[in-house]
Amino acid sequence: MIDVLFFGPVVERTGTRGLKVEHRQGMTLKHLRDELAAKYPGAFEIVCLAAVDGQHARDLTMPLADRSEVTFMARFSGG
Amino acid sequence: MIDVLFFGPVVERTGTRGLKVEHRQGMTLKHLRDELAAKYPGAFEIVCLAAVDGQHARDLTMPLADRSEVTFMARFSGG
Amino acid sequence: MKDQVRIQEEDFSQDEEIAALKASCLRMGGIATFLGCARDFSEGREVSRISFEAYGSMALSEMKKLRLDAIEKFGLIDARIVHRIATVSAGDNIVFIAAGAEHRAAAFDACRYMIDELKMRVPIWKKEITPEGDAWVSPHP
Amino acid sequence: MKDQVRIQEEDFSQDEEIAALKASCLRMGGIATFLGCARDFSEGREVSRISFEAYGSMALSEMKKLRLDAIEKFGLIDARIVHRIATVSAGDNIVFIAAGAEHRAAAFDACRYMIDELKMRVPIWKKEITPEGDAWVSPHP
Repeated sequence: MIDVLFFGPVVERTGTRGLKVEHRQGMTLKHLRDELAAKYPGAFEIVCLAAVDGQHARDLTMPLADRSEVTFMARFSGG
Repeated sequence: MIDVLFFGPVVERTGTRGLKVEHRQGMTLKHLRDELAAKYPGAFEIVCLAAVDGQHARDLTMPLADRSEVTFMARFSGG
Repeated sequence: MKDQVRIQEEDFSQDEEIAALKASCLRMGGIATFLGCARDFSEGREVSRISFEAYGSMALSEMKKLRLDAIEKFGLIDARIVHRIATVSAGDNIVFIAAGAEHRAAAFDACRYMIDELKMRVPIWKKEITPEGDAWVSPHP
Repeated sequence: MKDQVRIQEEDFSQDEEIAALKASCLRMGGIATFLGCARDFSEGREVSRISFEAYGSMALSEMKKLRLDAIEKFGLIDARIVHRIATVSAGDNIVFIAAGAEHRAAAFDACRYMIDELKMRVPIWKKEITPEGDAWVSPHP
């Protein structure tokens, strides 16, 4: 299982703070992204950053381990 | 009379916090400076700024009015 | 003493933060700080309150990394970062960053670096609450 | 409320200064500050205390001009400058400068400008009191 989290402006568009996605052999961050973007197209219009296990993930070809915590995020506006 | 004031590192070398100097017709800041530099050569080695009536005075040819307050100062070290 | 890097709901005191920063060393000649506050007006709209949300665990670890990066990059003696996650009103404090160095140039450079990088690296989002409704502030990518 | 520009013997509080700065306007998004402190070490020598002397009337009027210059040059909402004239020990506060603006870039630029200019324009001198004796700090012209 992959634990997907959403925050702030993305939650407003997904209507949920997160979901579980079945882990598949060879699954990359891009696979997960594409699957979720198809499900939440409005939310993914503003997604421009991803993190895996709390680390910035800039390489979408990155393979995902089972039980990863993955976040797709809108541009930050803290500070 | 011109009121001459000294501060900090300059006082240490003049041995006085100030003195009165007779005002003369046509007297400039340079005249006063030269007169005092002859009297306190050690102090004027470190003098690099002057003020007249509390305003920075960069032009030594400036004529001095009677009753001016003139200061010859070492480089500042505040802040 | 409070942690050098914190995310918290409650307000903070500059005096306390500076005292904690200075406690580490008597060789600190210059301390530059940045305080970010809520404004009553943003991009032409009146703003009543601002509400913050964070990906808390990642935000804290990114802020800790950022502090260490700044200390190393600018040779700081110490640094502190505090960000509130709360609903605040105009004039209220949001974020505080302090950089202490032997001399002022490094302190200024590091302080500016930390707030600039915080905005890019740290997963925090703000929602502006206006008389016309709420809106997440989401700068265009 | 205390004056925006002051020369004083006693210490100051950042919290008080910032509260006074913010009181002028709810549109201040960024406040940059600089705090100069006494160091226990300077140019290879241990320093026990630092003693300041000012040409008081000129120092105050130069600091007031400097504040207005910075407000105009950087479009600040408000600014404050406080300098202690006292004998202080390592770690003690010496000078505090705060610049408040709508956005942070102006606040940082103005704060740095004010401390850089203060050092050049304001007639204040410091004497370092060391175990080997006292010495006025007189940077070479």
